[in-house]
Amino acid sequence: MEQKAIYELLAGKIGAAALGFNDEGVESYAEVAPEKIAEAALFLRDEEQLGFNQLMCLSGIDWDGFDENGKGKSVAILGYSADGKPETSDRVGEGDLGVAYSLYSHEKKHKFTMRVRVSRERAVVPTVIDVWSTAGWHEREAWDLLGIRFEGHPDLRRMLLEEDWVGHPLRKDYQMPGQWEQVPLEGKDMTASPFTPTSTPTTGPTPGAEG
Amino acid sequence: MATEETKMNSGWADQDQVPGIKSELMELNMGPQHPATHGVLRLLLETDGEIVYKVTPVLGYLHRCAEKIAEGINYKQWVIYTDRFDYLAPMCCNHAYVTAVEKLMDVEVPERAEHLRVVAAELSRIASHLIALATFGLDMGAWTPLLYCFREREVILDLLERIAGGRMLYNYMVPGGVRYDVPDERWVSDVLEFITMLETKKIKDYNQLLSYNKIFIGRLGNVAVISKQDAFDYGCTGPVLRGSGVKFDCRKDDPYSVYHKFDFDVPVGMGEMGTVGDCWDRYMVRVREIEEACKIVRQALDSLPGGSCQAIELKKPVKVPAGAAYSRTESAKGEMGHYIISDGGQTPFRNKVRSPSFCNLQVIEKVGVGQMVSDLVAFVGSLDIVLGEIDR
Amino acid sequence: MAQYFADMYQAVSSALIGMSITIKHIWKKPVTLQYPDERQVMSPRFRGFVHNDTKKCDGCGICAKACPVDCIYIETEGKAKDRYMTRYAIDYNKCIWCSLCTENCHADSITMSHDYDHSVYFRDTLVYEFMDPNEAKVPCHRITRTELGWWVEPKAEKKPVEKPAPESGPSDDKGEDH
Amino acid sequence: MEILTDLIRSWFGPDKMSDQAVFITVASTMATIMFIVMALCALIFTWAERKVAGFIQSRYGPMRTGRWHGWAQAVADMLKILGKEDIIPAEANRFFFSFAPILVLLGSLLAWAAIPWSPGFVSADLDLGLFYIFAVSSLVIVGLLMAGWSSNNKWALYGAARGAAQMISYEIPLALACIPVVMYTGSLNTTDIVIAQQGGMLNWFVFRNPFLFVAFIMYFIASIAETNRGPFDMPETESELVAGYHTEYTGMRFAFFFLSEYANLFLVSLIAAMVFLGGWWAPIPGLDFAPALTFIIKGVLMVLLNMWVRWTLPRVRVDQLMHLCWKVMIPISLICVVGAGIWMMLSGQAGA
Repeated sequence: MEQKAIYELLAGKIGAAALGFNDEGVESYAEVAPEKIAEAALFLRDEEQLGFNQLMCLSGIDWDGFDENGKGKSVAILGYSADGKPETSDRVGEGDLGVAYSLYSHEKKHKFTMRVRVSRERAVVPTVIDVWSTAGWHEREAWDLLGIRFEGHPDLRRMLLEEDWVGHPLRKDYQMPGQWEQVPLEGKDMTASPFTPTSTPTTGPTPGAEG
Repeated sequence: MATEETKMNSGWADQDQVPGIKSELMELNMGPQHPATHGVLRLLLETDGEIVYKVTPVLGYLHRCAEKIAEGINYKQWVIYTDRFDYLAPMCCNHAYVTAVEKLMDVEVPERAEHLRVVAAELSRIASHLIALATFGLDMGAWTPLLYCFREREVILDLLERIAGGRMLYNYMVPGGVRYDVPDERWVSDVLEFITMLETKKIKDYNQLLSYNKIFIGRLGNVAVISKQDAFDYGCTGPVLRGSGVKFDCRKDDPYSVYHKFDFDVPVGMGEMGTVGDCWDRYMVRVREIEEACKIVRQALDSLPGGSCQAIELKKPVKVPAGAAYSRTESAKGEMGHYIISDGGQTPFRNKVRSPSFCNLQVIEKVGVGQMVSDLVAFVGSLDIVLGEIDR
Repeated sequence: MAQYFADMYQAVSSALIGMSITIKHIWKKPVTLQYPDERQVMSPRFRGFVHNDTKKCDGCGICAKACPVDCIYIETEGKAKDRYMTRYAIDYNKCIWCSLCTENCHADSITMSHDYDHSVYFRDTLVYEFMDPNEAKVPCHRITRTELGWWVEPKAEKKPVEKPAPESGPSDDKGEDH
Repeated sequence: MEILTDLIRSWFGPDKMSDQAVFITVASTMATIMFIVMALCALIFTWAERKVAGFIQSRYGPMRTGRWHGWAQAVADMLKILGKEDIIPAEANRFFFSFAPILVLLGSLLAWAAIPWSPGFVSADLDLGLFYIFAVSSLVIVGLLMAGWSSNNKWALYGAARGAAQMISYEIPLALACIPVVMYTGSLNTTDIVIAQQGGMLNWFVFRNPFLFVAFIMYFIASIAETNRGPFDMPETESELVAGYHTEYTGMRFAFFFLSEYANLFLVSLIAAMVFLGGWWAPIPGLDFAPALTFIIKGVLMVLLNMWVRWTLPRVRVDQLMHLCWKVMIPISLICVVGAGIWMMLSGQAGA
């Protein structure tokens, strides 16, 4: 079924919560209000014309500093300063967070993408775990790396990082903690090493190999 | 093994059958250093004797936050990181990332580059399935198939080393084509000769040695059955989904690159040695997929067109217009997808990696309950997970 | 009952077939190499340790920019004409063998060698210094190099007027030679 | 035994030493000879196993230690194991932890007493030879459980429980398979069993009648299970229980387990050679010049067969193991006993 038609059906079902449909880019997507996402998901799966029975990918996004022509302050990789301590910056992220759902239907063989935008302070999105169980781990990972809370999720623990890790790494304003459980996290600076190696690598064929 | 029934007849744990004796479940840590967990996976098991009552996987031991690094370096530099996701089939991961970037850019990849990509990806798929066979046999106690499969994989590594330079981590594909052309004219005939040798002699050996061995079938038939509904619900893809009887393959149903030109069929689990969707089906789907991959490689090499193999000059930077797109390809373990949001610059704004083993492993929380410990090992082996792409 | 005997027959026959395959391998010649004595000959494109030939290198720093992990440290002193490169080091703790540096080098000085076994006891020794501190410094600017007789990249002859579509593009490009 | 006692009496003269002293010296020399043979066989088979496994898997196996094909690999292993630090886990039960390996080694060493190497040369010519061997070899089970329980490790406990269940249940088909042979020879004495198989190859018990041939197969399968090897290595599966009951053992104690595994392996193969394959009798009647040598050669061939099976077949699950033993092996060996009895009655050999 054509993307536009799917969006009409969805808008019919959840009314004002369907905020808009944008299809100039390579892939079209629908904006949905956060509070109606669970209902929309259930509808998309159970409606026999749509039948989206596979949630391909649930990606959390931090929209801070995004602008169309690449001038945004999207880069927030803070490395290590010369003395090995992690760099710090006073930049505080202000954009809002978002979740993108990419859906696919095995019978109808069509795809659909849904996006949700949530403010940074109150980053809460209702869970879709009872519609597609695969969302369980995807949502835990989004909470772990981006700090988007999924209300209604049975056990929203951190997925990949340690239970007591502070901060959410994939946020643009994330800064490396100085140390973690008394282990100093610093990049050993190797730029000034006086040592000249005994044998620099040779360029010929593999040394010692014959025939 | 129905879970309720096993709980009933060995229901020692819940109620105290013998008054005065208090019995509780034994908390067991399987991993992260454990020979049967295919990498640094840790399974918290609650068992009563042999029967497992609760499985909670603990992940993150191999987490390198590659998605954060992606936001720091440009598109071409990140290709080498995709090798490190599924390090058993790195070419398939290269292919997934590069297809995703090209979907955003409007670049027309030359035919020759597409053919070389398909050949490299299929060779990598064969190597990955060989390892899946080998480690699965090892989990079941058969030591010898491991060495035979590795002997075949070495030949593939040599072939890929001659064309891409690396043995295991290649950085071979670039958004817009491939970095190197065919090294010398003997390479194509060497690949074809290897393919015929693999198809005619080796697969028959593995089947006789392992697949149709009664002990192997006894260990895998009717064990850890994933129903079709569970497979859809938990987003399983690849051999795990096909093992449960669903005929779905991205290369066929959502064709990308030049797969529409080749004809190959998609093996599906038929439940020959028990119910549909048991460990043996998933294993046998992989064995048959090796033969299909051989067919694709032969067709791709026979119709290798001439011409250049890069659309963009290797020295020039890769700029991607603004936009967001999810694109997926069929990697050895399942559907490998990238959701890339670009803001027009040289570095991606967000690059979410959807890895197949991450979704396939989640089924263990539901299907793993009620199994015996040795069946759990068989189940993890049949899922063929790689921790590199789970923890990213 | 029949299933009972069928299972037994299947078990014995499949075991014997399996054993017939393993016995065949007993008298075949093993395929393994005895590593330190016999070594495998690597293919020409093999990417081993990175090697930079400081005679050709003029300290332009393109390889340092192209490296995803910034493991190439270059230090120069002086301005334009009398700019000299005092230090060129590659840090193999960080290097990920992607050969992006060899691709962008215009002077072909940095190449991937066929070395792969350089195990060391101290991590610091994995930082390879390619310039001996007490030897002459490498001049960077083109004119000073020609004056001092250093190798200079021949000027690319003027490209013909209509730029030929890169039909036979540089398929075997830089990363391929030694 | 008799040759040795006469020898010693002739050296020291009849009046000097009382009978007990002579008996003790003879018994102790025989015991040391048996221990040396066992240690030697353990060394040789460690090396042989790695070589056989190597060539089956199209690789060389050890090539470094010692000049030709790494023959000194087993010696190097022993030195390495002896050199290792001897760790006892914190909450382990110290007494049982250190006593378990001794018991396991004792179990396999005692059974060597009744093995008839050649006509006159057996260290203990017991009338209950075969019965004694099976009785003594079940000591290993106690040692197993002790090791698993006392090393305070969940995985070891798993391994010990599985190991004990497996060895206890597989002793029954092992013994049942030997009963038809005892019916033929009429006595449990090991030397008599071998003497009854005199004459050429056709006179061995294996080829006497089809029931005995099936009993030999049952014996071979049960013997693999008895030594926890091959498709039945459930107690120390690497892929599930890390290393089973001897996970926590290092150094000298682990050497005991290691030694007793190979001693058990050679012991069970020697029993197979003695009971079914005609002991020290050569296949062709004329070649009986070196009885002990032919006996050892048969034992080694059985060991190689055992290794061949181990490196080919996958592992059986615990409940399938029990199913195989109780529902398949025991019924068939009972049928063999009855069948052999009827066969004897029909062919008129009964009443010997």
